[in-house]
Order: sequence, then structure tokens, then C-alpha cells
Amino acid sequence: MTVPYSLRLSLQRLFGEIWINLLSILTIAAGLFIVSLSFIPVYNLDVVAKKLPDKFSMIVYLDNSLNRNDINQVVNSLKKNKEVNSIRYISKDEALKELKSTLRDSTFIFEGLDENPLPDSLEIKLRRDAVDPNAVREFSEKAARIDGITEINYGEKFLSTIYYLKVGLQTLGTIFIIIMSAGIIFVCYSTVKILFYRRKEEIETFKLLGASKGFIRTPFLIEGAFIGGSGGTLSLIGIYLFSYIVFFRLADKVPIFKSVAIPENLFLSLPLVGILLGITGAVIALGRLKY
Amino acid sequence: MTVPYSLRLSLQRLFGEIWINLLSILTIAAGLFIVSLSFIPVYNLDVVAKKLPDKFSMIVYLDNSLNRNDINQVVNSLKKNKEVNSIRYISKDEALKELKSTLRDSTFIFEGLDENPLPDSLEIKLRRDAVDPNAVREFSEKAARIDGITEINYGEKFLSTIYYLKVGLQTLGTIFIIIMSAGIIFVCYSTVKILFYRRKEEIETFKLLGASKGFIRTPFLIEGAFIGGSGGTLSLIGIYLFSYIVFFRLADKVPIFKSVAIPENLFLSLPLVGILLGITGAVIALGRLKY
Amino acid sequence: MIEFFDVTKEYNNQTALRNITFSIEKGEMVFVTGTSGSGKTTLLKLIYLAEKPDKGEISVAGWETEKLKESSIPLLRRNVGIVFQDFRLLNNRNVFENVALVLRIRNMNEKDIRTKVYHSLKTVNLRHKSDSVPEALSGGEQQRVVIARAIVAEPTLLLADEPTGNLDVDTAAGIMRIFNEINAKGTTVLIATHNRELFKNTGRRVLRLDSGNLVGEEAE
Amino acid sequence: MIEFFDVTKEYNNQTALRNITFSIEKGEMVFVTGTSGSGKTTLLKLIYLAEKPDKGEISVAGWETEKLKESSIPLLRRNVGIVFQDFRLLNNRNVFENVALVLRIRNMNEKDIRTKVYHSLKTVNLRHKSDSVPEALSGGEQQRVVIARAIVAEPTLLLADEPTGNLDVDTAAGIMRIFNEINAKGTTVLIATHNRELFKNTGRRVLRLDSGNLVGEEAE
Ligand SMILES: Nc1ncnc2c1ncn2[C@@H]1O[C@H](COP(=O)(O)OP(=O)(O)OP(=O)(O)O)[C@@H](O)[C@H]1O
Ligand SMILES: Nc1ncnc2c1ncn2[C@@H]1O[C@H](COP(=O)(O)OP(=O)(O)OP(=O)(O)O)[C@@H](O)[C@H]1O
Ligand SMILES: [Mg+2]
Ligand SMILES: [Mg+2]
Repeated sequence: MTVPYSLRLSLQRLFGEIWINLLSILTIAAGLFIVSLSFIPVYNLDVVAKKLPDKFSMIVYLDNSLNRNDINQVVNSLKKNKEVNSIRYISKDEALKELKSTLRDSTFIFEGLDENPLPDSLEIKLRRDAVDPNAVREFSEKAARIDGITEINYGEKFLSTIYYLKVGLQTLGTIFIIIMSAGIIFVCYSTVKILFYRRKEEIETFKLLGASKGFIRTPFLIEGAFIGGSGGTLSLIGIYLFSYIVFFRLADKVPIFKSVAIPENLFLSLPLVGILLGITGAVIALGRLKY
Repeated sequence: MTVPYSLRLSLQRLFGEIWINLLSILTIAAGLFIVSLSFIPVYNLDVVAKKLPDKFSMIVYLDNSLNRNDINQVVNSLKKNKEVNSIRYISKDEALKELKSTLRDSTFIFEGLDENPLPDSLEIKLRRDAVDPNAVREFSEKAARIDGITEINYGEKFLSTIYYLKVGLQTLGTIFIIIMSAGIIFVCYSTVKILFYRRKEEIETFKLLGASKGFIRTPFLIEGAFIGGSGGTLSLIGIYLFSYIVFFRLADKVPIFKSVAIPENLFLSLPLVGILLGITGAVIALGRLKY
Repeated sequence: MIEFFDVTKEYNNQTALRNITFSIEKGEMVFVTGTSGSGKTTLLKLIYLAEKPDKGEISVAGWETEKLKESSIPLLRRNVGIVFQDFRLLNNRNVFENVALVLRIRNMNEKDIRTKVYHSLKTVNLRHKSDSVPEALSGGEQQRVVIARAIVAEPTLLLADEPTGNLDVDTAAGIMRIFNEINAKGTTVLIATHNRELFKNTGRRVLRLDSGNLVGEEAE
Repeated sequence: MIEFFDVTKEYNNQTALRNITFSIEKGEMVFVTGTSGSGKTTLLKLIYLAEKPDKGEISVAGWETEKLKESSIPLLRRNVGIVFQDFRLLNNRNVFENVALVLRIRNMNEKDIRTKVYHSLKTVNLRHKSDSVPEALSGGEQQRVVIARAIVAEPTLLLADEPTGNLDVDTAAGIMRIFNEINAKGTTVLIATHNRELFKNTGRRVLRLDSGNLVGEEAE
């Protein structure tokens, strides 16, 4: 069979029953649009979840008797642990300044102070994947054994909130996207299948007239690809329109929208996803052709 | 036409082409399931958004010279404003205790203190709908004019973050649900429509044999209602299974799931929604019957 | 029973029937004949209102079809039994249900339906095929199911379009006997056919169509 | 060309053909006749492999159908032109495309397709209907499109199932002339019909079926 003919045949079919095909295209577009749409909050939650551990830091209080050299040694011992991402030295003067600025409204407390009562300290940021209640406890026990460290401080409750929030958001997001995608893949498949169901008799006639399997399949695959591809493209246009309206227009009024990230490059694959869905739908819909 | 016959007719049709009808039912179930599923995070975000304003409070510092009576008078003047929800009196001693407990790790600061330098204060919680940057500014200006109040304190940045987060989440949630629902309604309609499209010839024959419009329509409506209703019921079962697995099983491991609320009563209407969708789909699919 | 006055029917500017005038009395049996494409089926379609004339007036069983309300069309059709040239059997139900459909539309009770449908199927020798679907029948069997469906409700007017095209001579003769019996009971019968054997020497009136023109009405 | 040896075909335990043995030589023109439901269509279906026999052996154009690989079935069918009793026209394409389909399946180029399709449609007097869809044709016109489709690819074997059921005597005679011409050019022709007029006095062999039994093979 010449490919131009299958192409013409599928176009004829597409436009010969334009309404019903348009309906399928729109159904698939709606389906893909919905998955993409729900991908936006999940993606953003994931971005937020990934950044959550950055909010966490440990404070290590140093012995007052340590000199510059001793402190460097402590820093080096700490840095040997692979969990450590960065260490910042905070002198007792800096610490007091920071405290004063956070207690801005209650600076009268410090009026009675004659000497700085704060110790020198180190702020340790851990690597993102090391921020997990057990790992942090182990690390802090190890660190406490280093000479010159008097006390280690970190919000245990804050840590476990951060950790479970991260795990929770990521798990939920994954489950949500998997179910959504499965649902929509099914909707697309079923749309194509129902569409081809009407063609049973046509396929039968094709067979009786001596058509090979390839001859019968090709136009259906092209048709499926076209329906899926159009659906995907429409959903892409929909997503862009939606992001434009919501994130550029609405962002003027509600500034929080400005910080919403849109995984645009991912969405660019929507037409391709549509084509794959359409072809797969057509292949399954046709089933194993038997003579 | 006797209703029992239309019923039998639609059942025959449903089971006569069980696979294709099952496909439609599953499509609708998948669609409704997805909308319901995405309703859960939106609903929870809405609950969170509604509670956000509770996190906000204003601190009003009182003149050191006021006695109990004066303070009561200030409280009463404040309470006259409809924005005020509750007022808590915080004595200077309490304030110091609170400060000490938040600064638990740096209590050495207070070692040099001989006298409590903090003033008495009032913590004001505003009504949820009054937590809006403009309203709060106006209110604080009004309050500042009350005798005995030396200073008013509230995090302006925190306030506007809370406010815009609330408005943003609610707006996004509403848009999201509207688009989702529109998409799925379309998917359901289109599924029913494609399904009935095959019956054009059957309808034509019915007409030629003298069937009235009611006779033609009734079985289609029953069929539509059945397909939609089954889809809705399946999606309800799916949602319950999903909540059970995620929120009861997973919650053991990831405690944050425990705080997820599921609008169960709302989901109970899913079968009804399905029936309505099915019937509407059938009505539109049949269109205006013409002889 | 049927009156055509100066009726013209065109499909996309191509005339299928031109200035046709004739009338058929209640209780008559009349044949329509003509070569392939001469307009026989179109004439029948005008009677059961599947097509509307472009010109002229038609009345059927006392109804003037032009003035008929849409809601009355089913009522008219319930007086008419039709043997469609293209059968119009429903493939998703069995033979019994295909025939019974006509009675269900008329709101008959289940017991009467069974009696009448089985009687009608027996008339065309297909009682044993009542559980088969149309696709599992031979061409001639399908045609006889269509005939059974057309006569089961005892219509006042029977329209048969090429009712013996798929039947052998003997079976066709049997069908003609049935039509004669029905006609004898008072039903007006109009048969479109190219098979001269059906009306030769019967003394029945024959409407002869030639490219959409009525060129003769005499018996053969 | 065709050989049946002791062939039996049952549908749900109901025998449609019983112990059929016969053979048709290349270049012959043979008729199959019998009353409605006697098994004519079933016999043709066994030849073009739409049905499989329950017993016995069939060979068509040198292929033993039992041993035929699935992928060879289309090759066999491309040697066969079929006039289906139920037409099997595709309603979503016009007459030209319905006929052309057979040639497209055979991968013919567009120019040859046009020439051949128009020639074939002219043969059955339907050149002027090439742009119509099947639904807008009269019964006889549809049947002639099916005949045009069956002969357009110049098959080595032509199977015609009740090819004149919807045609008047003159048009039917024209179709038989076409079949005779094709047969004269070497095509084997097998016609299933209940219309004795087609084979009376032609001297052609007639296979007579009665309730699935082959009861005679002589010319009439
Ligand atoms: N797919 C099928 N399933 C079950 N029974 C069938 C099927 N096809 C045909 N039959 C039965 O087999 C018998 C022979 O059918 P066939 O179509 O071969 O008859 P025929 O000789 O072509 O009749 P006609 O002249 O009416 O077309 C009939 O009784 C028919 O009901
Ligand atoms: N729906 C339609 N649209 C366009 N043309 C049509 C339509 N139906 C019929 N025609 C044309 O009108 C003419 C008359 O058709 P009709 O079906 O009445 O013929 P007929 O006498 O029944 O023929 P046959 O014996 O072949 O059935 C034919 O040329 C046919 O092609
Ligand atoms: Mg006709
Ligand atoms: Mg047959």
C-alpha cells in the first residue's frame, strides 16, 4: 500500500466524520489538560518539599577558651562528615547583634547587660538528603564527642516536621500523579477504542476484499496519532493560556502566584504524549487482526 | 410504552454490548475519581487557608502607669471594634517568662538582669475576615489613639504573606476545580455521545416503525443513567479505597497524612452526579429527534 | 387509501419522480414496477413519510401528509406495515425481538406479543429461527423476517419493496399467497417489484414507472 | 480451480452443508441453486475463507485452504472477485472509492485506478453515480456497484451471490452478458442464485442444494 493513500484515507475518515472525531480530540485534550494542570501544584509542592531541608540548621556552641586555631580544627573535624554541607562561624559579638535584631521590639532587655554572655558558635547546614531525624541524631552524637564543643542545639520537633512534611508531600504527589495519569491514559484509550468500535464492519469488509493487515492498520494508526496529537497540542495550548491568565494576569493582584513555577519544558512533550496515546489506543483497539 | 420494557431494553443493550459499555462506565468512573481526588488537596488547602488568619495576632504595649481598672477600660475600648475577636492580657512577668522560654538556649542573657524591663501588653486576635492588610492598618491607627496604649506591634510582612497566601490558595483552588469539573463533564458527555453515535441507524429504524419520541428516548435515558450511575459508584468506591490506603495505612509511616481531611459527605453524592451526567449526556447525544 | 396529486420529488436537483398522479382505493392490491432506479422505492418512501415531496399533494389513510403535525407521524406509521428493500433489521437483537419491536411500540402486552410474533414467524416458515440474530440468517431468511415484521401488527396498509428479491420461486409464491390473504381481509397492499412473475395474469393494477414518470396503470 | 471433498459445515450444531464433493475447472461458469437457507452462501463463504469447514478438504486456485498460512489469506482473496449477497458497501465513501478500494489494496497507481474504476462503473451503467454515496442509490444501483467492485480487478475467480436479486429482467440480462464476457476471457465464474431464468437453457452446470445436501449437478 502506498503511504499517501493511507494518509488520504485517514484524513478522509477524520473529516468525513468531523464531529465525532472532534469530540474525541477534545476529550483527549481535556484529559491531558487536567493531568498537566494537576501536575503544576504537585511540581510546585515537590520544589517546596525539596527546599524544606534548607530551612534546617544546627548550632554548635564552642568552649570560651578556644583560640582561632582550635576553632579551625573543630571545623575541620566536622567537615570530615559527609552529612555536612556548609559551616558558618558566628562570633559571640555577631551572635549578640543577631539576637538584638530578632528581638528588635524588646531591646530594653539588653539595657542592663555589661558584658556579652553569649559563646562563640558554628552554624551547620546539612546536605538535603541527610536531613532526617535518625541521621541527624547520630550526627549530633558524633559531633558532641569532638573536643571544644560544649553543646549542640537543633529543634527536634522542627526537624521531624520538616522531614515528614517533605516525605508526605512527595509521596502524596507521586501517588496523585500516578493515579491521574493512569486515569487519563485509560480515558484516552477508551475514547479511541469506542471510536474504532464503530468500524468493525468496515474492517471486516477490508479483510474480505483481500487487504493485508498492514493496509488495514496503517490508516487507523495515522488516525489515532492525529486524534491523539491534536488532543495533546490543544491541551498544550490550553495549559499555556491557563498559565498566562493565572500566573501573569492574576499575579498582579495576588503576588503569591509569582512564585509558582511552571514546568514548561515538560509540557512541550504533550503533543508527543498525545500521539503515543492515540497510536497505542488504536493498536489496542484494533487488537489482533484475525482472518 | 410500558416502562418495564424500556428497562428490559436498556438492560439488554447494556449487557448485549457489555465490553463497550463497561469501557464507558470505567471512563466516567476514572473521570469522576480524578475530579474527586483533586478535590481532596483543594479542600484541604481551603481548610488551611481559612485557618491562616488565626496565626496572626497584634501586640499592644501598655503604659507602665496603668492600674487594673485602666487596663479594663482599654480592653473595653478595643472590644468595641467589630474586627476584634479576642483579647488576652499579658503581664510583664508573663511576658518575661514567655521570652525566656522562646530563648531557652540563650537564657544566659538574662543572668545580668536585676529588674524586669518589659511592659504589660495585650494580645489581640482579629476576626478571620478582618485579617487583611488595609483593614489591619486602619484598625491599628484607631487603636493607637486610645489612652494608655504606648505602642502597637504586628508583623506587616507576615500579615500580607498570610493574606495573599489565603486569597491565592482559594482563588487557585476554585479555578482548578472549575476547570477540572468542566473537563470531566465534557469527557463524560463525549463518552456517552460517542456511544450513542453508533445507534443512529437503530434510532432511524425505530422511527420508521412508528415509535414515538418517548419510546425512543426512554431506554437511552435509562442506559445513560445506568452508565453514569455505575461510573459514579465506582469512583466513590475508588475514592474510599484510596483514602483508606493512603490516609489510614500510609498515615502510620508518614504522620502528616493524619491531618488530611476528606470531605466524605460530598463524595457520597458521586453516584448521583454520575447519573445526572449520564442522563444529560444521553439527552444531548440524542439531540432533537426529528421525523 | 392513497392519493398522489401532481407529485414531484427531486434529490439534489435530480428528479426521482415527476408529476405523479394516481390513487389507490382501500382494500386494493396494486403493484409498482419499473427498471432499476426508476423511482419505486422513492414512491413508497413518500407514502410512509421518510421523504417529503418537492411539489404536489399526498394523502394517506385520510391524512393530508403536508399538514400532518410531527407528533402524528408515528401514529400514521403505526397503520402501515413496511417491507424495506434494505431490510433494516436490528443486528443487536434476535429475530423474535426484531418482530416484537413493532408490537412493543404499539404498547401491546407481553402475552399477546408472544402469540402474535410466533404466529407471524410461522407464517413465513421461520418459527425455528426466532432465537437467531439476523446476521446468522441466510439472505432469504432475513427477507422473510422483514415480511413477518411488516404483517405482525395487522396494518391497514402494507408496503412491500422488492419483497421476493432474495427468495426462490416457491418461497416467493408462498409469500404472495400470504399477501393475498391479508389483502382479502381488507388490508390495502402496495408492492414494488421488478419481478413480473408476481403480477402476471393476476388482474391486479400495475403502476409502471420509467425514469420517474408514471407511464401506465393497466393490469397485465 | 475449486475442489470440495466431503465437506461438512455446521453452525451451532445445525448442519448447513453435508458431505459436499464437487470440483470446478478453470474457466468454467457454474451455478449454485437451491431454496432459501439451503446453503448457497455458506458454500461461497467456504471458498473465500470467511468460514472454515468442520470436515473435509477444500482447495481453491491450487491452495489447500486448510494448510494456508494466515498471511496468505489476503493473497488468495486478491484472486477472487465477490458479489456479496448483503452488498458490504462502505457508507462513508462514495461509489468511486468503494470500487477503487479493491485496487488500492492491490497497490495500483492512481492513474490506472481511475481508468479501471470508471471503465468498470460504465460496464454496469453507473458512471454518472460515481460521486454518490451508497445510501443515495436505489437497491438495484447498489447491487450493480457491488458487481463493478467484484470485476474491477479482473479476478481469476468470480463468486456472485444472488447478483440479480434487486435487478429487473433487462438489467439482469445485461449483467449476465458481462459475466459471460468475463468468463470468455478465462475467469472462472460461480453464481449462487434462485433465479432459474439466469441458467435456463444456457447449458451451464448447475449445483443443486437441498437443506445442505448436494442433490444434482446437471445443466438445465
Ligand atoms: N453465521 C451463521 N450462524 C448460524 N447459522 C447460520 C449462519 N449463517 C447461515 N446460517 C444458517 O445456515 C443455513 C444456510 O444458510 P445460507 O446463507 O448458506 O443459505 P442460502 O442458501 O444462501 O439461502 P438464501 O437463498 O436465503 O440466501 C441457514 O439455515 C442459515 O440460517
Ligand atoms: N437519498 C438519495 N439521494 C440522492 N439520490 C437518491 C436518493 N435515493 C434515491 N436516489 C436516486 O433516485 C433514483 C430513484 O431511486 P429509487 O430508490 O426510488 O429507485 P428504485 O425504483 O427503487 O430502484 P431499484 O429497483 O434499483 O430499487 C435513483 O436514480 C437513485 O439513485
Ligand atoms: Mg428500490
Ligand atoms: Mg444466501
